[in-house]
Amino acid sequence: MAVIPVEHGLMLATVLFSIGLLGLLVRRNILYMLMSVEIMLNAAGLAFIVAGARWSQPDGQIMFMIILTMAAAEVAVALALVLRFYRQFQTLDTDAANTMRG
Amino acid sequence: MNFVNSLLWTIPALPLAGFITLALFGDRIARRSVSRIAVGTVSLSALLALVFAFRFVTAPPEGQAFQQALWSWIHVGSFSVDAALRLDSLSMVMVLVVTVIGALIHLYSTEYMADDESYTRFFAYLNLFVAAMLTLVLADNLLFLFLGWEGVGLCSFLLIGFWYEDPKNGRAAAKAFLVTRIGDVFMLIGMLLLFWHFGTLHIQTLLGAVNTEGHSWHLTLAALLLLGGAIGKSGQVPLQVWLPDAMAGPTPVSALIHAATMVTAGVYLIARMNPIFIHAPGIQHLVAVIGAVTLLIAGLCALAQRDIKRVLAYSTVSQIGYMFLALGAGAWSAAMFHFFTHAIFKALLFMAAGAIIVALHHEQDMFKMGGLRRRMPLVFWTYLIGSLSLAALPLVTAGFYSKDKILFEVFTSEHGKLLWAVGVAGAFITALYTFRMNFLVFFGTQKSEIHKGTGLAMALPLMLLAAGATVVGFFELPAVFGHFTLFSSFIEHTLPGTHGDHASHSLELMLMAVSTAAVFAGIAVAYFIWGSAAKKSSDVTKRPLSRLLASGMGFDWLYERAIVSPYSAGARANAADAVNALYTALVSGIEAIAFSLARTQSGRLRWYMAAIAFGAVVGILLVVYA
Amino acid sequence: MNSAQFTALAPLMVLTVAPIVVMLLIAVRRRHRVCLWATLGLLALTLALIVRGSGKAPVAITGLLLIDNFALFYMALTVSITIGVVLLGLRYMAHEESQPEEYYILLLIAAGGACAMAASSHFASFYLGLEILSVAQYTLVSYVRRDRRGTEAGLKYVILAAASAAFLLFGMALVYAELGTMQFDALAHAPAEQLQNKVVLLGAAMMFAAIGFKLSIVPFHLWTADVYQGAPTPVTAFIATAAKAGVFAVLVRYFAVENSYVAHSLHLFVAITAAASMLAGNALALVQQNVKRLLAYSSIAHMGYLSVAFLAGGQMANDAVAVYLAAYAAATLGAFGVIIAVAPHIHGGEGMERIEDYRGFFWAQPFLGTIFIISLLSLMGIPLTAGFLGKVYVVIAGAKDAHWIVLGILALSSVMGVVYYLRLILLVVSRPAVERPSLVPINPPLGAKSVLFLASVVTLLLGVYPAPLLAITRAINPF
Amino acid sequence: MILVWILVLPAAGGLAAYFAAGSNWRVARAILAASMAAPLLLLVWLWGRHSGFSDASRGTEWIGQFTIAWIPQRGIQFALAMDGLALLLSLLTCLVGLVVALSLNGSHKLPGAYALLLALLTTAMLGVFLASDLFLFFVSYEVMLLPAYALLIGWGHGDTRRAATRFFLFTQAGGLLMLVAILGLHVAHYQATGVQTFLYRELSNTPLSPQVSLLFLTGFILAFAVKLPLVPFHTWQPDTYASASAETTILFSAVMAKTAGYGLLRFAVPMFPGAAETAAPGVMALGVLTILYASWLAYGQTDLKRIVAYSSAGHLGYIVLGAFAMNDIGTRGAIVQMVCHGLSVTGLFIAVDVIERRTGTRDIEQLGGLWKISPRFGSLALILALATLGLPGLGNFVGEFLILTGTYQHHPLGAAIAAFGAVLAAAYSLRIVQKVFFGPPKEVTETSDSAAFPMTICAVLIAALVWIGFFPQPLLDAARTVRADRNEALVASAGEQQ
Repeated sequence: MAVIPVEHGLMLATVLFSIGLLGLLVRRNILYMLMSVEIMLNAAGLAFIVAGARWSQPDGQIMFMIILTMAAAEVAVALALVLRFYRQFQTLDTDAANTMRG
Repeated sequence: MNFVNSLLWTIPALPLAGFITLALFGDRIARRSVSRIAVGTVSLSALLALVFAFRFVTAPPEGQAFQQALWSWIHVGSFSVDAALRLDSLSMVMVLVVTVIGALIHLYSTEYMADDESYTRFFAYLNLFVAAMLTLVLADNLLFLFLGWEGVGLCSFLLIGFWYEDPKNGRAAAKAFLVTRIGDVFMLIGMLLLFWHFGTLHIQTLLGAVNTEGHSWHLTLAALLLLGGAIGKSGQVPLQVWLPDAMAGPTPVSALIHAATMVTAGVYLIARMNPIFIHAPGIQHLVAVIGAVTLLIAGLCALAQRDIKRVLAYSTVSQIGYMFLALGAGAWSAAMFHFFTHAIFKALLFMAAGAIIVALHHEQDMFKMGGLRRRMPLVFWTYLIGSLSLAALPLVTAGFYSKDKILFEVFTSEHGKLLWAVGVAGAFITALYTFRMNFLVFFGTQKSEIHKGTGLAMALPLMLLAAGATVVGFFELPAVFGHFTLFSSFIEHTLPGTHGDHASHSLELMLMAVSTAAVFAGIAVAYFIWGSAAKKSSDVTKRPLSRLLASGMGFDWLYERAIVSPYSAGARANAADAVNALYTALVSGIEAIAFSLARTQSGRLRWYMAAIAFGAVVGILLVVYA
Repeated sequence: MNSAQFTALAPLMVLTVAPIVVMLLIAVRRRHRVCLWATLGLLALTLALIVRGSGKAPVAITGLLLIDNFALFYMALTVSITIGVVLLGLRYMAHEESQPEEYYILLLIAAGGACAMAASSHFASFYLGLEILSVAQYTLVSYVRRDRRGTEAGLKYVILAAASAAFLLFGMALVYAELGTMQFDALAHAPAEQLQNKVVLLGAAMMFAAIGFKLSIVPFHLWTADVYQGAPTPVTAFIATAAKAGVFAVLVRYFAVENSYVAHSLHLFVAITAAASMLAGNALALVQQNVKRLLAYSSIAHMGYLSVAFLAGGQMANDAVAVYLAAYAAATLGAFGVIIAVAPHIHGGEGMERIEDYRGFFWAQPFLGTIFIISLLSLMGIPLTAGFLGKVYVVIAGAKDAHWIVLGILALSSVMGVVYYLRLILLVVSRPAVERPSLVPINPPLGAKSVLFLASVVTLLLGVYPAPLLAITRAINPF
Repeated sequence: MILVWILVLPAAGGLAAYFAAGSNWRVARAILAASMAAPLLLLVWLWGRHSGFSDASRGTEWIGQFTIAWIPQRGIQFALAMDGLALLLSLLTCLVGLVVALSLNGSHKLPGAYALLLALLTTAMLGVFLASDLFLFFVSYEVMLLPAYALLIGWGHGDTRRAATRFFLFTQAGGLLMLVAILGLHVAHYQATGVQTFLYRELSNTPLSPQVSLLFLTGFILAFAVKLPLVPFHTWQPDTYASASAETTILFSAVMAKTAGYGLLRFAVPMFPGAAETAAPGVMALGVLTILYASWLAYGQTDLKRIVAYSSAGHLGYIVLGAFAMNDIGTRGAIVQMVCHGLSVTGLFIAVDVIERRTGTRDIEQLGGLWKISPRFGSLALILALATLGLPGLGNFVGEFLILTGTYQHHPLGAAIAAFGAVLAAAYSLRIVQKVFFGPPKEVTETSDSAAFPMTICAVLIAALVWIGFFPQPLLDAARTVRADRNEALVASAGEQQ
């Protein structure tokens, strides 16, 4: 099995991270934004796995699992809020959520 | 005997005590007691001064000066100044004039001011003035002298503005104070310079050091600065503008302060500090030039005045110009002699004028007077004696001897010819305006009613001074008339001697003849213009030249435009303080920034995220690449 | 696990069990009072255990947690603040929400997260603590169901916090990839040669950006005002104080190490963000009319001041951060406590949010007004209040390495701070022109009153005689 | 310990007065006055007991000291110390405090709180003068602001808010910069010697690079420039004085402004002698600018209080000159100037208050002819105006003259320009006299010559000024700082090296 160089893995993670970030910046729909965040988190997770692989340690994979768990918790809360947001604002457009400013 | 010497301090202290008594308890003292206290203290001082003068001649003190240290005033490190008195022959002359003429004027005032409601206040100020003036002339160091110097300025301010209800008087008073203060500041700076250069303000030590050091630019600068103080106080060009306005005060004040004593403080200062001027020949020459210019300008201005007191005021300026001329020419004793005679005849003129003014119910316009010769004979004769002395009528008047001494010594000094010519021209003008005044006031037809006669308290000083205006001239006779030098040999204990003594008698006679001719010419011209009744009423003030002269050659106009108006208008315009704008701008700038920052708080999630991304990128760049 | 470790870990364990206990209590019977007392009791127990644990410290528990006096101090601070928030908010929450009981669960979870973070010595424990804190906070922010602003604030917070967590994680991953360990220690003491390819620095910068978000440092601050405004006020008080303490604990311990190459590389970034925070925070507060937003902006400025302390590193940073945080927490609790106390009574429960509402407040509510003024004076940094001491320590820390420009900005931006605090104080003490709703007499519950009183006493005591607290800060020095 | 009593007594008296005021106002005032008089007497006693002043050979020494630890972790001590400078200014503080206490008449709202705040302000100012620990100094300096601000807001008239806020902001801005300088110095000292301290005697020996030294000095100077105030940091002052109540204005102008002069003489110049020499031309230029500009502004005002406010700024400009003259003459001149200005400005503001109470206005355009109505009052006011314009024979002249003399040594041009301030001062002083007292009497609400009590106070102040004018030596002997001599020695040796 050919070893994937660390640099390549990190590069991929970086690209993924950037895609997620870009999605966050350009999307207005709250669901897509949540998805973008997930991509960013997973990019970080990927980076951990790559790093762990480099040092032949399980720590990277453990971190990935922790990330998955916390992301799930986060998404659970976020989706609940999305529901409430939709009920109260009748939209999923985050730009509508600007009642507080200044 | 030492006991008498130790009484030196009482000469200024007596009038001061009078002032304090009147100031603190004035409203509980009867008018009679007020005048007793006021006149009494000054007379006592005069008496003491005479005693000292007598002792000075009979038993000359060590070092030709009485000295007395009073108390230690300011000692800080190397700076050390005591309150101490020193009475030498120069001071002696001043003290005598101040106390004796002061006493006479006090006496005169008891009648002149009799009806004034602020009688006590008047005498309090007058006493304070005498005390301050005596401090000025007796001080043995410059700072103590400055105390008296400012003190007399204060009294001058208070007395010019004595009738404070008329804002005009208040303005005149403030003007006098401010203009002289400009000079005072120069003098103050001069003192600072002298202190740091010589390490002392004690006059004798200082002058000793000056003589040792000789010529240096420090001395030139110091002389210039002291001259600044002197011209302010003595009303010389270009700071002469305050003196004519100072006539707003009661007439005795004009006589005492603005003719006889205070205004000559500048002369005293220069004479006192003579080594500095001697070692700064350029500045000494400047003194002479200022004197010459002043005497000419002031004399011309006097020609066009309508107010009798303003004529006398300009005449005072002009006569002090002679003294400056003399100082500048190195004729120290001549200057002091002219001061001496001038004090007498000018006080006389002012008091006589005061008598007229009172009699005419405070009418001062000469064109509304006339023909008073018969109705007020005493005043007429004394006034005439004073006028003749002022115009320097040969042989019989004091003014002749003093002025002639000045002109002679100016002529014989270096570069003195032109200055002498100016002096002679001045003599002509003096005679002209003096007799213009006499003809207008005493001759012709009477135009105003006389309300009040002249009482004893006013008449007595007039007569005494009239006598003086004739007699004192003989204290000092020129070489051609016997060379009697009582005054100059007395004063030359202190002041350097003159240089013109060995000039030929024929030159002296010739010069005398020229100036005599000028005087007579002046009187004659005055007679032709104002002597005949027909022309007397013609008012010349309408012509442009007359207007220029009447307004004092436009100095007031110039200062008003160039300094006073910009200053006060600027201050009023800037009352809200332009610096505030700086902070207002700062505040609005910050607020503008704050509001634009507040706009970044748009409430939009994507924008917030963008900011975070931006921050992260910047952070990464800073951390990784910086 | 030996007994020393157990003793040291006991507070955290109690804090972890506490939410479950309360949850079970609610399951048995939904009673506000019972939950309240249970929460207070558990928090008090935690505090007691923290004090007891200080005898056994320092104890390392696996590679993840390091419980020493330093960690215990920040845990104690967090728990004390939580107790304060509970007591201050009880009437408010009961008034705002028909079912306030779960609020206590969430608070306990958040406190637990913050404490875990304070004790963390490993990326994993730090991340876990941070996320536990954050997730609880999202919920707390939008706890009041009918409140649209709460929803909006919660939603923003969740997205941004998650994204910043992604930054944190990615940074951690990069560091791990390079150093091969996730111990903070290894990062803090990474030698310069290990940083040749800059990946570690890149990771550290990303981590710092994420932490900056948590601390609301400019330019990661934009969420702050919206969340402070939208959240229920007791929650705001919690976010403003307790949530910052844990983060600062990690920062001081691992990023303020003297002679650390990583910390050194961060200096410029920290200095610039600190200056920006001080200026922008104060400027924003200057033109703000809403009290909660105003305090939010002012907290941004305060975080900027704290970052200056951070620049010094070493014991000075430790002292300065501990003193400043304690002072800031006391004053902020006092200020928010007053806002919380009046809310259920005014405007039908909406509270007083505009600063204009506070006109004449002092004369109507002398007690609350006094507390308010003392708190604001402390935030302003007036001598003889805790805030001044904090500022002194911060400046001393900044002076250590001659950061004169930053200190100059600190001084001048503080003047901007004076403007708005003073404006507020002036309103509070001025005589009201007309009768206003804020003038009805308000009598907060005894618990809230005593918390407010205590906050003010602490504020003044720290200002007048701070020697005891300073002795503690010396004792907790981790370096 | 006696210093602690001096410091605490006014505050304690204020507190007692606060509680007494509820039942009996007269008792409260008596308590307050006693609490000011007691430290005053203590100070006089200390002065009399201390023989070192007139003995030049003994040099300067501390009259009293008191030290206990305050915040030991940073070497902060509650340290008080008194030398001649501190003694004189404390004396001035208590005297002015007493005047203020006596002139209270209970007509203010909340008289108890008013008295308490005045007392607290007094104590804070005494703290400034007595502190020998820089931290304590700074705390006192800043704490002054609180009662001052409360007095402005609660008892001022007109646009108090704006004025008070400006006052607070300006002072805070300067103060914070000074705080940075103090703490920076503390840290530098710690780094150099390993000793943590705020005692300024220790700190003044800190080795510093010229740049850092100049930086710290700038911090100090800015703080004092605001408080004094110097142009262009003066804009808070006229508004503040104009809107404050009479008693507050007196305390502000007579004493609080002096804290800045004190700071310059005590800390700024002696602690950074080298930097002070570098900064001297610039700072003195500001001083001269202040003298001239403030006097000019005073001439354009119509509100009496604003005139006096600007005049006050103009006179305090001299203090900067004295402080930076870097010689004994200048330093002591500045001290005398502070004392005399304190006395004369107290009198002036009392006079302004009397005028305002009796005529209902402070606008000089509406006033006139008061001399006619009350010649005694007119005389007193006239003398105060003369003191302002620096007439010899009154104390202010001694101060100003010595300052100019001291300044002339190294900066002749500066001294010469500053001397012309005397002309400008005369211009506005005489303008007041002319507009208010001279001229025909105008309508006034009350015409009786009844302001006996304030006039008595003015008379006492004038007597003191005259006494100082003629016999300033005791004051001059006392007007020495423990630092002043060292400083002069330093400058002298620097001069020799050149």
